[in-house]
Parts: sequence; C-alpha cells; structure tokens
Amino acid sequence: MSRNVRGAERAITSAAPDFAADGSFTVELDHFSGPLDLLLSLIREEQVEISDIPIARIAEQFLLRISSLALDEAADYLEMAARLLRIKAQMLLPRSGDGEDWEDPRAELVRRLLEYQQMREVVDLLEHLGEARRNRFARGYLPQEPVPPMAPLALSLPELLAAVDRVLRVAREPTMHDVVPRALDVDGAMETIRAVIALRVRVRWGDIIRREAEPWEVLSALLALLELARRGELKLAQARPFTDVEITRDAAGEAA
Amino acid sequence: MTPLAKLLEAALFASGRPIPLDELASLEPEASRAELALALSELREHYDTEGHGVELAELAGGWQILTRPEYTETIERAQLAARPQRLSAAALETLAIIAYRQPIGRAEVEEIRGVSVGGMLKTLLERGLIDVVGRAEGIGRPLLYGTTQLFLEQFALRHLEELPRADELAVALRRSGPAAVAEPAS
Amino acid sequence: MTPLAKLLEAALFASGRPIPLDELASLEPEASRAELALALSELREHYDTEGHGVELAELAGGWQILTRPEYTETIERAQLAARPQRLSAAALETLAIIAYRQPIGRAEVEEIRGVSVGGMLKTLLERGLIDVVGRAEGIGRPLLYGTTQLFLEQFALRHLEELPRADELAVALRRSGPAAVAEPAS
Repeated sequence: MSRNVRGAERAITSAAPDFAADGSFTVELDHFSGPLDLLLSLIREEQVEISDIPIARIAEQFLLRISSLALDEAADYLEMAARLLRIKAQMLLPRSGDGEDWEDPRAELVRRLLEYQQMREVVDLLEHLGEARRNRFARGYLPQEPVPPMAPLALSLPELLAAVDRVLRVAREPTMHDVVPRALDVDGAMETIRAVIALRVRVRWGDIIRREAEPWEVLSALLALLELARRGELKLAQARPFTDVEITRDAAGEAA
Repeated sequence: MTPLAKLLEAALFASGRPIPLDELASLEPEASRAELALALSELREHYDTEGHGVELAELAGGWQILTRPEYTETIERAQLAARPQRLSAAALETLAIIAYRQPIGRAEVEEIRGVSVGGMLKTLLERGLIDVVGRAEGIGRPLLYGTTQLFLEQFALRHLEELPRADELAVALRRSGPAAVAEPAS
Repeated sequence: MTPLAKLLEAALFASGRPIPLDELASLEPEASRAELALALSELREHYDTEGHGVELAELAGGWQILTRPEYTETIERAQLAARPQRLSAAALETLAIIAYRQPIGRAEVEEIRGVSVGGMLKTLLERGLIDVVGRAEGIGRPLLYGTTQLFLEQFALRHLEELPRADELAVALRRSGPAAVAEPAS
C-alpha cells in the first residue's frame, strides 16, 4: 500500500464536519473519534515513537487536552486518562532484576495503539473507496419493470430441523440478566400475607400492599399470592374485571 | 456524443423520476432550448443506431431512458430461472419457531431468537410460508403468525404433526444424515 | 454492439443493483462464460470510447451501470439525484473493524476503538451496512456482527478479499508481548 498513514492529521482535518447519524452524544464533535485517536495525535505532535512513549509527558498533555476540549464528561476519555496515570505510576516503580524480565507497563497500550493505527489506515481506504462510489449514481428510476418475480426457494426438511435444533440449544441456555436492581422477596411477602389472612378471613389487595409500594414489592406480593393460591392456602376471586381482587382464607387449605 | 448529450444521459439515468424538459434545462443554464432538444435527439439516435439495449422516450412525466421492450420478457424469464434462493439460517430459525409454537406473536419470536425479526417475518410472509392467523389478547392485540399450506408443500409434509416433537428431534436429525445437520458456524 | 452485449445492457439497465455473473449467464444459457466476459468488456469499452455519461463497474460480486463521477455535482445541483450522506469517521472506524474481524461482538469492537459503540452499531444496522450474523458462545451469548452485500456495494468492493490483508498495511502489528516492544531508551 502506498497510502501514507497520517492518522493524526486526518483526525484533525477530515473528521471535522461529522454527521453523527445516530444523534447520540459523541466526542467527535471535537474532531477526535475516541481517546486512542487523541493519544495518537499527541504522540505525533510530540514527535515520539509509539513504541517508546514518554508516558509522563503524554499523560500530562492528554489531561490538558481533555480539559481544554471540555471532553471531561466523556467516560471513555476519563478511563484512558486513568490508565495513563496508572502506567505513569508503574513506570516510577523501581525495577526488580536487571531489565531481563522487566515487563514494560506500556506494552498493552502500545499494542492497542498499533492496532488502532492499523485500523485507521483501513478507514482511510474505506473513506476513499466510499467517496468514489458516492460520486457515482446507480439508476434511480425503475419505471416499467413490474415487481420482478421471486426466484424459487430451495428448502429441505433436514435444514428446517437443524434450525429447530439450533433454536432449542439457544433456548436451553439460561437467560442472563446483568441488571438486577432489587431482588424480589417472595418469601417475605408470603409471610406478610399469611399474617394478614390469619387475622381476617377476607382481605383486599390494598390490605397486603402499601399504597406507595415499589415495583419489586408489588411484584413480590403478586407472586406470593399466586404461590399461596397454588398451595391452596387462600382463594383469589374477582367479581368483575377491573374490580378489586378478593383474597379469602381457604378452609380446605387450613385444614390440611 | 457531445458533452451535453453525455450530461443528459447521466442525469436521466440517475434521476429518481422522469424529467420534464424544464428541469433538464436547469442542468445547463447556458444551453438554449434548441440545443437541449438537439442533444436529446442525438442521444436518442445514438441509442437507436449504435445497437443499444435501451432507448430514450418522452412519456407523460418527462424524458426517461427505458429498456427496449423486446428484452423485458427475456429478463423476466432469466429472473425466474435464476438459481433457487436459499433461506438464510436466521430465516429458517424464525420459520422453525413459528412452525413449532404457532400461533405465535412477533414479540415471542424475538424473545426466543434474541434479535428483532421484523424483516424476517416480511420475507416469510412474501414467500407465503407463514401468514397472519389471528390476533392475541392484550395490549395492542398483536398479530399472530402460523405456517401455511405452502409451508407443508415446500417441506413435503402432509400435516404439521409430521414434524418431529422436540424430544424426538435428536433422532430425526440423526436419520436425516450428518451433512444436513452441520453445526452452525460459531 | 453484439446482440449479447445489447441484452446485457438491457438487463443491467433494468436493475438498480449489481447483477451477479450467474444471473447474467441465465439470460442467454447458450453463451459460454468466455462469451459473456467478452460481451461485458465490449459494453464497458463502448461506454468508455463512445463518450457516454455512464460506465460499467464490477462490484459486490456483480456488474452495475453507474454514472460517471464528473456529472455528479451538476446532477445534484439540479436536484435530480442526491448522494447518500457521508459516514462519520467513527462509523467508518466501526465498519473497518467489523469488516476485518467478522464475525465480531460489540465488546471486541469497543476494545479496539476505545469507546462504546452501541449507537454506532444501531446506525450501521439501520443503514444495512452490517447485520447480525450469529451469536457467540459464552455468558449472555452476545450477538456477532458482519458486513453485508450493501457494504460491498457502497464501497465498490468486488468482494471482501479486495480489502488489503493486515500484512499489506503500512502499519505492521507487532506480535503482542513485551518482547516485541522496544525497551525505553535508558
């Protein structure tokens, strides 16, 4: 490839009038597409080797830049700033041994920068190719052609069954939820309900759940009710739709 | 061809609609109507005499380049003869879920597949493999889908009960040969 | 032009998208691949030498007629056609990573770009440049993304292999590990 890599210049010049098509907050407003981009540009400005970054100086520049660009609310940049400071601290530690088995704290960062720089080269290429294609129009108006008949489908039962198998395999995987704001307390709710119906034969929904209950409490109470009904400890009845649910102690259940 | 005729060709090709003469004029404000008309007839003649598969026509809405009618039938026939298309693995999975869980709503299919299946349902509907078979109760009364007669025909099934139950699947898959049940690339 | 070239022109003209060679072949089953290739280059040459406003391009595994770039500005100024919006640098970065590492999950893309890419993936999905191509093994079975046919079309690539290999890029990725990293000058 004859194309030169000019990651830093590119970042400053050509990324300027960006259309952030998704409208989300992006830091490219300030010409950088991310902390690695900014870092590469600093390395270039300082005219130092990626493989031998003067980390203290670059970290300082990085912090200076993200405050002057008012990027400091961007988590990605802050994370990189923290990483640089951490590496800087590690570099100050006295080396044990005599350099042979010393592991450069910058190694991982260097690897990422090289990888990123390589990707920027591909971006240059894509930009060039995309622009060339953008400047050519395909036929815009397809008038007389009726909707082209669809090519026949090639289908086989084994293929369908294999698809069923794949689906089942995925379905068997337990679904993972990373967000558990508050665990449900169904057992606790069951104890509360038992206590209430022990006092009164007939209670209403409002008797077992306080008005300003949180969603998890409502859900816990609901599940507890259903569970108790299933165990036959109580009966649920609703005279008409949208009316209050009536909860009654089940005589049979009590006897059991 | 003259530069103006070339420009007109490019513009007529790229335009999303037929172009009236007035608008063609805005391409080259320097050109007079006579020059414009001349360039158009130059383009038309070039198509007619140089043995092109297209022609220049002035229809209701304006000027446009059209495929010569003598080719349309061949083109249509070729599209039909084109190699039979295969459904993508994702479309097959969607179809499988609908076959086994019908009637089923879009939300449930998406729940199982973990991705949005709007486009997929559209493809399967267009192909006539599934159809709307009803509406669920509840908010918005979502559409429910099921498989069609064509689905049975395409898979050479007499009725849905001929599909193996989920717990018989392993046996059925083994019977249909290892090649057919190649693991999805992961 | 030869009858085959005329037929190909008509078919290519009738489509707004690139047509794969296989489909072009089914237009004239009698014609060999060599004859087909000859007719295509005849058409291409005719466009190039006879002063046309369009040209024949090979991309995305097929052939397509496109306007010549020198007319684009004029056509756009006359509001007869509009170029698609340019992708942002960030979108191109995401796309480049996916093109090279597909199938790839969101976490990996974020690792390389150093920023979160959720919104960007959504944009690229909506523009049809990437698609979900599978799920990874492991916790949560994350979605895997790959580039689409439309990606090839919009970057006028014949196929993915046309992108330079990693070792053809100017920046060579050194083997990871401290050994490959130059010692700090002491």
